[in-house]
Amino acid sequence: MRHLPALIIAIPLASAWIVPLTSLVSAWLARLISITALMFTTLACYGSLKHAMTLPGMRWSYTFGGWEASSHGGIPIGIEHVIDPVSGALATLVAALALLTVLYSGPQIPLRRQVRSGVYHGLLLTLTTGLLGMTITGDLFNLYVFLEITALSAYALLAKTGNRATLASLRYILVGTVAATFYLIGLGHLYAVTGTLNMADLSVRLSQVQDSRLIGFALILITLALLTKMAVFPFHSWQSDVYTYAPPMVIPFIAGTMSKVVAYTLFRLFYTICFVDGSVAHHVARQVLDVVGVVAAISLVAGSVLAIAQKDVRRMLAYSSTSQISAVALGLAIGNASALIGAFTLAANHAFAKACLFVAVGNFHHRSGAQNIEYLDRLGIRMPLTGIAFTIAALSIMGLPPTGGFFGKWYLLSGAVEKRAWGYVLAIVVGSLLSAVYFARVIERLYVGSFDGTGHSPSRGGTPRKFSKENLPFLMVAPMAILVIFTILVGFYNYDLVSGLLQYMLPAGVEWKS
Amino acid sequence: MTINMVYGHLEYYLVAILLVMGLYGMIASTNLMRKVMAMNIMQVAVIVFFISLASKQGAMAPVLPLDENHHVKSVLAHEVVNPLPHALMLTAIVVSVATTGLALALLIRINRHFGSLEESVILEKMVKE
Amino acid sequence: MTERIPGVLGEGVSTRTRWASLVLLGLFGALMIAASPGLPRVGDANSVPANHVADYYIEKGYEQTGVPNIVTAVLADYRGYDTMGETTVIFVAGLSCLLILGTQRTLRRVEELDLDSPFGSVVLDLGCRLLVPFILLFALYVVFHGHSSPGGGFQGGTFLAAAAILIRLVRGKGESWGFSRRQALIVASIGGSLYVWIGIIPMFYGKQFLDYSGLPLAVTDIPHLRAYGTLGIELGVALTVMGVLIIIFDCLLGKEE
Amino acid sequence: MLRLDILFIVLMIACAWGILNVKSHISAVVIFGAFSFFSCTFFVVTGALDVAFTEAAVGAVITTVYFMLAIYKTGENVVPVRRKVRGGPNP
Repeated sequence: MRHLPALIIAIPLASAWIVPLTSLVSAWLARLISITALMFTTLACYGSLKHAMTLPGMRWSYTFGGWEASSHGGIPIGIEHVIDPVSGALATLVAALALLTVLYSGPQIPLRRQVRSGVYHGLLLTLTTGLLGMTITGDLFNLYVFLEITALSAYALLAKTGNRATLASLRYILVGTVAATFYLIGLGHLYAVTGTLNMADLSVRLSQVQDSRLIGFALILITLALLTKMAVFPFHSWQSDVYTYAPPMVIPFIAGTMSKVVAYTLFRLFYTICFVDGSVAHHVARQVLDVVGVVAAISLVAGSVLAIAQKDVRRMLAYSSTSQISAVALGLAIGNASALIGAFTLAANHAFAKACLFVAVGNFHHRSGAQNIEYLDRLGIRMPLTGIAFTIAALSIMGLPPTGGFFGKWYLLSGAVEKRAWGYVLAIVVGSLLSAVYFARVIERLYVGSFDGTGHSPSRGGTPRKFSKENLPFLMVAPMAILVIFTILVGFYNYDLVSGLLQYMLPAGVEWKS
Repeated sequence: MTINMVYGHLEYYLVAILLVMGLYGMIASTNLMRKVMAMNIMQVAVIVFFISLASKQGAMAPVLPLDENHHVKSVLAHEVVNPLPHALMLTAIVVSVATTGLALALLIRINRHFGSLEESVILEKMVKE
Repeated sequence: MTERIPGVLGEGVSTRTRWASLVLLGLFGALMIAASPGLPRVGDANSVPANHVADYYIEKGYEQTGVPNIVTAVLADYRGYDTMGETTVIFVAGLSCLLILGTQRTLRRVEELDLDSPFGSVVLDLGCRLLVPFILLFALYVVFHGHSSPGGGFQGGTFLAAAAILIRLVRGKGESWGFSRRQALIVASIGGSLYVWIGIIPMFYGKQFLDYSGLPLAVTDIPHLRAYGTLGIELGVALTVMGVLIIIFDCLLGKEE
Repeated sequence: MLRLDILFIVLMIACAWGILNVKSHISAVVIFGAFSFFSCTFFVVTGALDVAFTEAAVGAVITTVYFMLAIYKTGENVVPVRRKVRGGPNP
């Protein structure tokens, strides 16, 4: 019980090391180990969240190696894990989605290619480890290490399908490495003026630093790096190719969780490290955050506009992701209670809904070979379950009540209105309307279809195969159903979510009155 | 900025130049292999930055010496260079070799499919497909 | 359509984008130089980073961890969790190469490297025979003596891999020296598992994760115990690095499937 | 007063310029080895022995070998003249 925060990392990591090994013996065993490990990881995340909520201050710190790391007057010589309501909830979400992904990829990874399947599962486990570590670590350099674990696993998994995917993945490597390097330089500057890497200690010591130019430079670099990893508009160009050519079984997980974890890092960088009242760092960080707000507002609209122009469903979803994660970033930038709660709700909703959309698209593709929107003709009628799942998730991203997306956007809007930032209000409204446009186009295709079906040259999108029944493996439908249910639950139990969890996530100094 | 100031921060300026060269190489070279090399230059620049940060004038390397009875001597903090950035940069070096290995594997795969690493050639092939 | 960003799959790089990128990068460099007066002077012994955490490591490092090489103490003990992540990064790189450049046949059969004309000649062959034992010996020395001199798991593992790579380069096809990719994968996995389990075992004895003083060894002196723990993880790291570097080498040189 | 560390960084910059501008890939890799070597000597001068050791083993040996292998496998050595990087940041 005492060791739950360490087990969050130790379980998936220990199994990641042995899964490729066991796959030399039996691929079946390897899959069993991964599923079991992720199940226990999810439980550990949930358990530590529950326990952290009962602690005073709702902050559970776990130090590694018995070296003190927290900042209560001492010197942070070690590394710590910090479980608070945000990180605990996000970790639970990541672990749960990873579990669903392993289940979902089951029917699509042929067991007879046993080593390949073992390597795949090992990489999936390290990817999960990296994301979990980024979420709960309390040390900036440790965060870099986990960032690299995540990134390297993602590069490899995304290149799995070969050919164009490798090219997209290479671009991702180049862009991602520049981002990681920027992060490291920014971190170096912060270290140079504070002498510490522990976040809590850094917050204390940074508030005494007077050099605004240096802090500004460091913050700009780290923010640039994080925005690139989140694929916000001017830095988004790696994402679309990667999502389009990636193997369909990992893309729901990566699209659903990676940008949220990075967004949470951005949140911590500003709200728990820099925002100490009256310090120079606070002032500088506020200015940087205002710029982030403007960029996010532009990106919110631009992502939607780019999404409308796409023919390939997955590319459209990639641009939609850019738009949605910008909404989250915008919420962080506005920074009052409603906007932050809106950002958290949107992030949770987007994690479930976007994962669900990619699963649904993967299922369409699995059954019919279709990827372009124009080949989706009437698939919703022939594959009713997948069609319904796609529709509900799409409605949720568009922000129609009673889904979680609606409440998220509502909170976000009221936050912007409270702040009297009318430009942001406009951006949110326009972005939502545009998202309705591009999703409506797909949904129309799914259910009404174009009746001629001529005029398309059969290209790489693939001509649809003939079939009449849905007839998908159970393991490909069940994760989709679970994701849809969660998407709906985020909407229905929104009030409980806010009063039971989200309001504790707010940083000190931001009060929530309902 | 006095001369003294510049002299004390010269390493950082040179690191900035090295970093910009790496970034420029990544953007401007049209060959994917060369881009990966430029990426390595950039990563080494960061390592040089951290190591400059850790150095101390006239201090010894962070390996504690033995006295005549073969016991480890205890030292004062200012006599030894800062070991923390060294430990961090060991990690960064390993990360950079891992990234390079992965990138080269991708390059070979790309070369198998497209037959070249020149961007213009690859682009032509992609349009033809 | 593929979206284009300058230089990464643009249609060549036009002069204009080249100048634009130069201007942007120049701005970046100028910003970095403008921010640099706030950094401590190079070689300043009284700078902020030298006097907060680092001085603690230098003054207390040996008596707490029993390791005279302070970098090793920081790397493997105080920040051992980071190093675990770093070992994972290396392992991920090895797995990635396996995933990207084919796995199935190569892990089943005897190695088939695509090195038709190795650099081998009689002189090289003799030189290689002469060198390899010393490289291996030196590698082991580096691993086990990393406590009190520069060196440690990473460097030692790299030398172990370098010995194998040297043999492959000189003797070429088929001479994988009884160390195939499959065995390399096994060695790498064992090394990493060793690391993780050295971390996990202390939890059964009421200590934190990676707290080497909780290892069930017959040593009562805590710094000594920690030094043994450090040695154990260095060994794990060396095995992993060796295995993975060989895997990457073989994957890069492997036959097309 | 000659400061060795500055000298080595300047040499590194020269090598970096070479890597980006030289025509053949193999020459670039050889210069890359020299670049790694100079970074090693820089680390030694500043007292970072462990880092220098690692960089020598990993950067100068393993990375260089990997690059050589990649060039061997892709069979791409000489970069066509037109694609030479012009107007590089000349230190």
